[in-house]
Amino acid sequence: MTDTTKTPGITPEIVAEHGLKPEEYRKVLEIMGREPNLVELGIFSVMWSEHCSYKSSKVWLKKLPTQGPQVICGPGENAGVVDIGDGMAAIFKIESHNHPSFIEPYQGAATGVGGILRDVFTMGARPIMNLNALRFGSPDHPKTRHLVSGVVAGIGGYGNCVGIPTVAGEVNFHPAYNGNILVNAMTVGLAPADRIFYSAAAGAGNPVVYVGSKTGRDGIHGATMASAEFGEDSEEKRPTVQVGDPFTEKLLIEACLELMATDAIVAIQDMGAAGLTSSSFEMASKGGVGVELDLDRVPLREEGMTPYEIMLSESQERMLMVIKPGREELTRGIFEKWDLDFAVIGRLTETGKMVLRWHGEVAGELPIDPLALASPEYDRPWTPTTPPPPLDPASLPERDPLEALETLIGCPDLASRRWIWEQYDHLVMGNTVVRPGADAGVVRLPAECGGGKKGLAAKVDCTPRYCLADPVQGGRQAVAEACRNLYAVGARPLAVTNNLNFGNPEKPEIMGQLVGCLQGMGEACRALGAPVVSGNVSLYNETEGKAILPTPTIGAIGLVEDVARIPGAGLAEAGLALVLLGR
Amino acid sequence: MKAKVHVTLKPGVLDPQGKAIHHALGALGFQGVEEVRQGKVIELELAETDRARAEAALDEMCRKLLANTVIENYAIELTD
Amino acid sequence: MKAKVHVTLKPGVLDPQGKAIHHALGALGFQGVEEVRQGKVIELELAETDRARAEAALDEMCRKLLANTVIENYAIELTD
Amino acid sequence: MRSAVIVFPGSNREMDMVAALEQASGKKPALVFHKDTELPEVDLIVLPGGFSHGDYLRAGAMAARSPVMAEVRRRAEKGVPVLGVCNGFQILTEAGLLPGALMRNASLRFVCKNVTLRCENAQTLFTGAMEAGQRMTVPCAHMDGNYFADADTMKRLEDSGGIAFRYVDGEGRTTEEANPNGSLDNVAGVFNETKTVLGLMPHPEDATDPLHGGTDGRALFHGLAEALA
Ligand SMILES: Nc1ncnc2c1ncn2[C@@H]1O[C@H](COP(=O)(O)OP(=O)(O)O)[C@@H](O)[C@H]1O
Repeated sequence: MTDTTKTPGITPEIVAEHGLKPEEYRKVLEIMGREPNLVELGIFSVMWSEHCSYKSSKVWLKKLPTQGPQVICGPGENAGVVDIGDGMAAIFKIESHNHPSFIEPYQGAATGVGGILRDVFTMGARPIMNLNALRFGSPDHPKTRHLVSGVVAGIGGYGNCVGIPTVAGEVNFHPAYNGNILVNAMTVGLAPADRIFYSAAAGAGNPVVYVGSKTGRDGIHGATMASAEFGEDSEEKRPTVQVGDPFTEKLLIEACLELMATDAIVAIQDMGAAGLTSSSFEMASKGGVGVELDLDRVPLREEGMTPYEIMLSESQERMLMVIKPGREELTRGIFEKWDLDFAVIGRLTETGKMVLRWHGEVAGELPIDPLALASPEYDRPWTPTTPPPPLDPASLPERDPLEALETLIGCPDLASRRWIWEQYDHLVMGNTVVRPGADAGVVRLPAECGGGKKGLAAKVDCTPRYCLADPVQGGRQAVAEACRNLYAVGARPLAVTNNLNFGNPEKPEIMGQLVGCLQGMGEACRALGAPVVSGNVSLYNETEGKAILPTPTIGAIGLVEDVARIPGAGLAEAGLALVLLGR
Repeated sequence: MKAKVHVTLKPGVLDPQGKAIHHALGALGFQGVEEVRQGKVIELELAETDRARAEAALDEMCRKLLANTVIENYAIELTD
Repeated sequence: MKAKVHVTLKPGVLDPQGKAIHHALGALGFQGVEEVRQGKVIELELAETDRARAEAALDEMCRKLLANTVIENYAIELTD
Repeated sequence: MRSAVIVFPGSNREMDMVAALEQASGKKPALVFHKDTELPEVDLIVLPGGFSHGDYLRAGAMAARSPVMAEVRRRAEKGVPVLGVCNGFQILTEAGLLPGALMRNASLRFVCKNVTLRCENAQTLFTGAMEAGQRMTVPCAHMDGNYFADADTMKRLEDSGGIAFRYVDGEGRTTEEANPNGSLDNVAGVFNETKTVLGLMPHPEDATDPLHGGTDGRALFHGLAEALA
């Protein structure tokens, strides 16, 4: 072993710094059968972080409805896939970038958009629309203005440059988010239903290929940070922030889609949180194979990087692929045409192990399945929320209805969002039929899908106040509202994705919110025939022990049969009757 | 008093602009360019005539607005 | 050899970024800022070791790419 | 009308442009990659919108120096019409094929919304299907659309019919509110001296289908198709 990996011994402090509990470290020792070196410990730490392992939520996520005749691929892959007819599939997912956006709003939000785009085009889809759900602190909190303008500029800066229309979203303000904003980004893409790409690696001997940008020291340990509660001094820690490069992402989309039109790819996965570690582990684990990586071949941006840094870097705009033997030159040609890095960095094996080589020596050797599958899973204690008794309307003060209406229209949660969506290119690609400002965004599907008549609608929704008061009702309501917004543009809901933003799950009342919201969400999804096909969990959203409002954001998509017949939201002329539906 | 504030990306932070310029110079046939980083200069004209006070004010401007200290370093130069 | 290229807007060319910074400084309570202009610095590392040849190459880079001479001036500084 | 649309790395409205050109001319335009040094024989060359090279350094700066632009320049000099929209306009000014420069929007923000344009010169092959003073509603979507040229250039443009479009309000007035980006004298598009090169910031190609919410952008493409048939 080289000096960089020969550590003087793993102390309890080093274990704690890596966010592993003592009992978790005991499991590490058990799996390894020896003391891990620092590289190996780093790998355990990111693989078992809440962010990558879903250790607190897994038990409950399993109860969500995920099946339906339209579902081609449910949760577990990079994104969910549903059939939209005519041989086409919609691929979509939502993802949070909450903590990075609080630390550096522009880059945090921008790289959030970049990450969710990669999740979708990894599966073979061309992204066709973006959405975003944002929660900020009180409008008069000294930080809010800076955070709002940075986040909005970052989302626009990335999505506009890549050239994907941002067609809908949602923004709320509440003091509970003063120290912990939420930035949830969603992407919807389109692919031929029989050309979906998955992440399970296969074929011992097959080359493992790295493409995209070079690896730098970006966001090392970002994944563990995203799972740790914020302390007052978090601004001082100033972790290495990742900077997004939307131009490279655009090239990466074009190059990947070009390669996907050939038969070269066996498996593909983007390098998201925990970069090379989680992408290679997940691919190998899903395919039941081993992998050997030659870290000397990883394209590096900086000199003097260590195996630890290479494995844990969160540099953006990178992908990992397993390709068929003999397709190396074809692949290289496509990536070089688009001026992107390309390197064969390893190969698959039959050993069930991950072996990392560095300067001719072994820098780390870990069993794949025990590590990936035996990540901790907790059935954490929880206490249900007791909903408050319903308000008696008679107990409310009398108010002049017109005045009340004015107050409502002027309040930050209901005021026009035009100033936000005018900063997003919502028209690029030329297919936007319903722009932001309506109930849901709608884009027209290409002619080969329904002769140019069909459209895809999408919206994100959640009302955290309701979820706080009554998590079960709040969970139901989020799904119902998202679907109502689809109905309002003439779309039939197909499926949903969800982003579970909650506080510290080790507190029973927070865990109770999570459990309640998931129960309500599941019920509503079943009732409306819209299964959950993908999602993301963001826990530990707390500052100084105070949690955000429970915020299970729902992203729903639906099919419009005829885009020419979408009802408008405006009141078209005087004299028409207004009808109130529902109860 | 005139001042210049130089804002540069911290070492190790990705500089997409520098990278693209580097690439474009290569495509234009310029050989031997080894690295390119892009930064900003903000030139200010201040009413303040006391150097120490000007520097203190500029430092505060940098921390509050001119530089994004999460990813950028800044340097202040009084030019007269 | 290291070099810095300073690119500034020509006098008389409106500078939206400088104007916005000026405005924001005022809003943050900074008094006595009379003018603000924003420019770019491009830092390059060159394989060239001869100063005259480096300067000539940089001048060409500026004219061909780094500056838009319709609106910008440039200045070259060799830093070692 | 045979046309070619140039694809730079980072172009993102090339397909919007292809659709509009095909609708007007009945012919599929050729897509030409920026690394190509040869262009097919065409009647019209189009530089589409997007963020070529990420708009890093300056919008359009790097694309203007790409291999294919040498050939575009040769064709333009021979009189082949060239249209640049949004990023295409920025590339044309950076390449010196159009006067002036496009700077950061005065708001420093990206702006995507409908704007109203007024046709300032209907005597060109681009504007043959329009009338002088005609108003059109089309979307814009850009970060660097703030047109600037020095006083002499502005006067020359004004005197020679070099200004193609201006941003106006619903009554046709060049107000500040109607100007989305701070452009000098509300200029939205300009011609070269021979009126064979046109650059404009807004996107007529995204206003050619009733589903876009309006079809005012068709006039440009139909006029071109007729003039170049
Ligand atoms: N962050 C955002 N990005 C893009 N569009 C947004 C954003 N926030 C709100 N919108 C748009 O503004 C409009 C109003 O949003 P919202 O208040 O959620 O609508 P509703 O409550 O009527 O469903 C919608 O068209 C929505 O898509």
